[in-house]
Amino acid sequence: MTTATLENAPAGAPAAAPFDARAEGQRLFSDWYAALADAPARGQPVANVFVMGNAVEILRTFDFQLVFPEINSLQTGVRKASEEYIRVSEDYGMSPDVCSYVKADVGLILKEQHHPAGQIPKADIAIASNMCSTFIKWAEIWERMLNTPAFVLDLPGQRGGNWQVRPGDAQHAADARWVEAQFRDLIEKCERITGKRFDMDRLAEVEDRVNRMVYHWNNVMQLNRVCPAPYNAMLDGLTYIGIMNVYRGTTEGVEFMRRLEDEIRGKVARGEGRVAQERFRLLFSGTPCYVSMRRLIELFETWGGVFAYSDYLTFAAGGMDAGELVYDTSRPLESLAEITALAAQRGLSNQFFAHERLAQQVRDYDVDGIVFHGIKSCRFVSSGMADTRDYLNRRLQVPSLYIESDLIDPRYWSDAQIKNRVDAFFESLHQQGGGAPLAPKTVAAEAGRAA
Amino acid sequence: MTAQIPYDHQAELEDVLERCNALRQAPVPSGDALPEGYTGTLGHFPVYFPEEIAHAAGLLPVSVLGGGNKLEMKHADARMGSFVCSICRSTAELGLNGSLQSLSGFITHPICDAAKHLAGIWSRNFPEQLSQILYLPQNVNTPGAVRYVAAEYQRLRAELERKTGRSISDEALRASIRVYNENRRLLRDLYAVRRDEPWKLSCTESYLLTRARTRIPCEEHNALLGRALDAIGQRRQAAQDKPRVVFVGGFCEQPPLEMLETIDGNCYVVDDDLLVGLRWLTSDVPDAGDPVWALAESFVERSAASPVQHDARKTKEGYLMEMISSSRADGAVLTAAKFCEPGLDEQVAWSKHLDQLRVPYLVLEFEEKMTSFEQMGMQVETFAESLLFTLA
Amino acid sequence: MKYVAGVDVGSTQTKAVILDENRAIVGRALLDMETSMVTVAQDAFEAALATAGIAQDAVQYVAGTGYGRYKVTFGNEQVTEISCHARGAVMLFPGTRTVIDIGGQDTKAIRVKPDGQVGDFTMNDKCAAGTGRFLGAASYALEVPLSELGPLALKSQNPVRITTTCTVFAESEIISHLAKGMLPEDVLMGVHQAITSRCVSLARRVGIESEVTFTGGVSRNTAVVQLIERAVGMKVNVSPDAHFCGALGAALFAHDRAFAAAAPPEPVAA
Amino acid sequence: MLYVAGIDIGSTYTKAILLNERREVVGTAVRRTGFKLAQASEAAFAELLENAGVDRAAVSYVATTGYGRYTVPFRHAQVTELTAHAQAAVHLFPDTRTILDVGGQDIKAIRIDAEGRVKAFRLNDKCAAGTGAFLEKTARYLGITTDEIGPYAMRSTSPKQISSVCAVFAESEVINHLSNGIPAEDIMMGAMVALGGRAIQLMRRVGIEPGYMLTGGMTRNVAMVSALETHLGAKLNVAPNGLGQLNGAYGAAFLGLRRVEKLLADGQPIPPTAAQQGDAGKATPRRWSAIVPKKPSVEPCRDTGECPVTGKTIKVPAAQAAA
Ligand SMILES: Nc1ncnc2c1ncn2[C@@H]1O[C@H](COP(=O)(O)OP(=O)(O)O)[C@@H](O)[C@H]1O
Ligand SMILES: Nc1ncnc2c1ncn2[C@@H]1O[C@H](COP(=O)(O)OP(=O)(O)O)[C@@H](O)[C@H]1O
Ligand code: SF4
Ligand code: SF4
Ligand code: SF4
Repeated sequence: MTTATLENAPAGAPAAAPFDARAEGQRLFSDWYAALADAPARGQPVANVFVMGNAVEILRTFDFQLVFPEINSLQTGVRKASEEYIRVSEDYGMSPDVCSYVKADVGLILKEQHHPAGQIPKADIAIASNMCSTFIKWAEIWERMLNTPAFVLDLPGQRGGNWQVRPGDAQHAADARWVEAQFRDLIEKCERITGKRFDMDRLAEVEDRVNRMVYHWNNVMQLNRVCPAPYNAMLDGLTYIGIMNVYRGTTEGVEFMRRLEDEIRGKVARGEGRVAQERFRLLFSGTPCYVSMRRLIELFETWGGVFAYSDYLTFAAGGMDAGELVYDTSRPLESLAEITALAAQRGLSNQFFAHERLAQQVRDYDVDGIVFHGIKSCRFVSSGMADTRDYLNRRLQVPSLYIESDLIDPRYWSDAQIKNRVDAFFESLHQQGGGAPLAPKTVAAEAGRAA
Repeated sequence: MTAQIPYDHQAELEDVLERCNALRQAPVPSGDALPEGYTGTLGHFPVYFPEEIAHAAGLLPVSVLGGGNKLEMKHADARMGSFVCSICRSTAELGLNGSLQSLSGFITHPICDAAKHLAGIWSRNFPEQLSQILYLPQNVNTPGAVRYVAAEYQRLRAELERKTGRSISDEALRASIRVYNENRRLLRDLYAVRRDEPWKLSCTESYLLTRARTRIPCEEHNALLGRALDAIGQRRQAAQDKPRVVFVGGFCEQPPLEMLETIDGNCYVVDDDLLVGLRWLTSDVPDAGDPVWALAESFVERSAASPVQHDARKTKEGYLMEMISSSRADGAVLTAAKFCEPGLDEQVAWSKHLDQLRVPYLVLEFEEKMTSFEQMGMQVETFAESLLFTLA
Repeated sequence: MKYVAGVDVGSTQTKAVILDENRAIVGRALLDMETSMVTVAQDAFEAALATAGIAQDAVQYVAGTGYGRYKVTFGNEQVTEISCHARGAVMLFPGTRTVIDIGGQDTKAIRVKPDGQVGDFTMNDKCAAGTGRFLGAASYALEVPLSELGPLALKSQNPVRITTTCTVFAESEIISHLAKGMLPEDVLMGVHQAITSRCVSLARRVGIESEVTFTGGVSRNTAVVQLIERAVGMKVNVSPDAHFCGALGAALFAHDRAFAAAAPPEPVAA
Repeated sequence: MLYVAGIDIGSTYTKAILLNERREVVGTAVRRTGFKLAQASEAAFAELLENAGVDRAAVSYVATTGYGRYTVPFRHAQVTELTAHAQAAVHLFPDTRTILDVGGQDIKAIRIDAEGRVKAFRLNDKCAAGTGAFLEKTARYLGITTDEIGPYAMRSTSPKQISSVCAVFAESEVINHLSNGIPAEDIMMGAMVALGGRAIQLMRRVGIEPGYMLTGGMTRNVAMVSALETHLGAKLNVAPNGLGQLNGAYGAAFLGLRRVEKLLADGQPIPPTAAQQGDAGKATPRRWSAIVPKKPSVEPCRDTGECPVTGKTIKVPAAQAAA
């Protein structure tokens, strides 16, 4: 697979105006929610998509207004309203044992789509990939409760351990052909819904913008290999990934990511870290607990612990973790299928065969420990976690901590218990030779180069 | 030299059932205990697996149906969170305690995330086994699905050929298809008895008969089923005053036998989705032409439904209503395994639909490892009372 | 002579230990929970001082641990029970590589590295099943004092299988087994098996390596000790001071602070 | 005079009630169930007869319900407690559509139709958090008796939230609150608010319909009734004259009485009790779940010609036996 080479963005150019990624991110988010609420008035078609394995590029060419139900659900958590939505759906009959994102969304439907961030429009189509099996069950709920037609995008994942699919090999080609067949089917459906003809050139344009975003994104990720880490992957990183998802393939998205990279380069150059005194670099594995994320980060940062990286930043963006995933804009649809198939392999193997990837990330980000955050309601992320941890424990000398809570269900957050575990973890890290040295590590020199 | 044994249908049936019940509890055969002509066993996880391909490769397809409620969990609790369904955990336990070490391979398919993780656990802990996810598609509605499934089967065929060092001819595959077609017919007959004369065959008995296929060659199972059906046909049992119900939700994790017995004690279960994967293809697979294509096409075009398969042509409420009406049931027992995400989501949809149509139903949650059935018995009894209660 | 103290405010019992400069235990005390945690910690501390026969101001440093460690208002520092149990167990049995601690409300398993540091740990979650409280429920239902539970259970020939894991319902399951005519020792053994299998599976999460040291109040129960030995297939260390292990560990940390030159690692503010 | 008894053998209390042919309550008895279920029912029955001043031989029919319903040898029939509650409910309050039964070890929410048929029901999880046991534990800790719980908690002015989901952990939360100087009545009321919330949630799960009734031991707890009504935002009917806890027994007795009336009308004799019947007529089917294969299964030597005695498992499938 030949890929178009991206012209190198000017690296390290000092940012003109200071860029506040958090504020800018929040602004973009409220713009997006405002756009959602008006979509029906504008007569714009609406599509529900998930963060993993979507066909955002195609939908954008048809000018769909995108709704990310997962983000709606997590936002109920961030806004401390999730308990109410979850309760409504449990009263309706949803089991306490299912994904709390789904429950919050069922609550949203029962509350007639009134979301704390604004009115959520009903979708004209939903794209559910099989990456998380819950997506499909979720889309079936919309089929029943809202009459939203579901398009299930079947993305074959990794078939087994040590099964490396390389771009262009026979298996990849076969999978890409199947994905392409489904994209063509989807395009037909979109044409029917919107009454518009599919425009290949627009697809190429969207793809070009995605390419640029991914380029900056990869650099941003790399830059956190520096010590002290310029940002906390599980706090600041959550804003970044939100933009990556919601503004994927838009000019605003490209601009955000470009400025973000500049901003972080500046921080690195100035030696600014997320915490005043970085003592421990950590890797976070799992999904965040959005209701209590600040509290969790606080528990770690008081000990000088910062999350240098999190695998959440990889899989929650559909597996876009490698520089080679660049769309060939000269053959947009084929390339989209090829890369979607590959990204699905990566995104899925990321979870089901997580051990090798984690071992690599431990080395890349030079971390002192791994924090596994098991989540009762998200089996996609958490089912194999204990086994992965056991495997890594036996093979690597990396200390790790296992804590459990929920994505957005505050009832599963037990402050005293989590604090107890976090404290004990740091006590043991201290015993094992104290914190990391405060001088910048050598990785600083390499950061940002590998892309 | 055949000794003249007088035929006693009840004894015959007992005999068959005893064997089935023993098979239910039997370990995976290996070494000398392997049936003739087989070089090994291939484990597969529910729901569906194209057993014909393994059968033709000389590998005995054994369905790994969890550990039941007698298995002591020693290792799995440490490897899987407490929120994972029991069948996944007990399957991991069977792997880790060595019960499945003789398998040549273990194949799962993307029915749910917990099952997909099983493949990761397998590859980390048993690298010597062929541990694979068979990526059966969740989208069978896009043209090209059959081609994709056929490619996936072809890949599996090649993997098995490599593993056994022996090639699988088209002819062998067609022969396997014929054996399984016979099995499909016998199982359909079995379910016809349940529907038409439920007093002759309880749900528990039918479950045992069906489940026997997971440890013996299909030919042998055909013989067993044949004997059983003959004997059942001669059973003379009076119909009791019990409501007719269908049982759904047992598609993956196995309900404990005690649970089925409890329900049998109060109701006639006239149809169910137990072991639906073993009965997945609803009619004969063509035994002419390309056999892999025939299997793939049957998967896409002639298959049963379950909560773990998305097919725009089969709505979930639709197939439940179809079950209820074709079996003339008075109500439904809607179950789900604890922590089974697909099952629990489906249960809500089912119950809402039945509410609308005013079909009585009972919601039960089960776990393969449960050992106490008092509360469940009380619920089933109440349900039966409410269906029957014509005030004295 | 100068002294240090460790106070372990548990969920059911509060333990205090006093060490001298040479890390020898000179005083100990064990008190049941009273309604006010603050005074129970103080009371236990004073009781320990009394057994040691020393005055409060001879104690240089006090470390608090346990569920109510932040209530040890007179303490100089708080350390989690995990670190303390590991530390105490290593002192009692230097070869310790795995610590199993069963207390009134929580169960912990700790893997200790060869150098005595905590390698990994795990605790029970949000459910009291499989803790000392489970035995407490049995003791209440059978009207057998805690200290006699173990010996009675060991008489069992035919243990009953206890299916309820809920600590509160265990009581009624026990009663219903008795009602069916089961022998108390058989029911009791079932209870002990249930609790052991839960905590051994918890311990397997960190990987059980020899030597195993069993600490916490339940280590005083001989039946649990035997069952754990059977389940892990090796001898398990139990010290007469095992119940005080957390307090002992805390005292050892206090000793570090009071007598070692190394600066205490303290959490830094963000 | 014709007398019919209903006995409800619950996990915590055994309740008995005696009705006469005019459907009037002539006596009741409530006692702790304790260890032996059969003895509990015997004792409760004896107490009932004494309270009512009725001779044992005068009682024509005994219907049992509750968790120990099969353990009563002198019963004529048994029904589940759900059916019993539903029957009693429509008899006492014909408008009842949703019943909440809060007992010692479980909570049940029952939706019924106008004839008292059970349409749907839900039970709480097998976890003590959210049952009467939870309150009793809290009360035991605070040193108050079960009877005092209600009046005691009514004194509360600002209930303290209890957030633990586990009954055992809730206890330590209680200790914690106490040590922080929170008044005991506020803690007790907080526990009820927590429990009430769970109970009402269970009611919503069965598809709540107006016409509410509360039954079970919790009807004796005034504070709990008020907490539940606050959560529900509506009134809960409770059987009059302290019959709330006896509701199940009442339902059983009521069904028994109807049965007797029908038998008499049809000129049929009263059937024998369970003990008189013995095990006759109970041809229980084989419980395959309890059957463990004794030895490695060997196919019998039919017309395959192979002998199982050699120990080698037969490999050729047994051919179909000739009929
Ligand atoms: N003499 C004894 N014999 C057996 N078990 C005991 C004895 N004393 C206490 N226990 C058990 O120890 C538990 C308390 O252990 P402990 O470690 O003090 O817990 P915590 O630190 O949570 O208070 C009690 O629940 C009880 O089961
Ligand atoms: N006098 C009382 N005041 C307050 N609560 C009571 C009283 N008597 C019983 N209860 C409550 O009722 C519960 C028992 O209810 P009951 O319906 O008899 O239970 P079960 O049927 O499960 O045996 C007890 O756990 C207790 O909390
Ligand atoms: S299970 Fe996990 S990945 Fe799937 S929808 Fe829920 S939160 Fe997302
Ligand atoms: S029981 Fe449900 S959750 Fe478990 S493996 Fe089967 S489908 Fe998945
Ligand atoms: S099951 Fe029992 S011990 Fe466990 S959380 Fe519930 S009340 Fe607590």
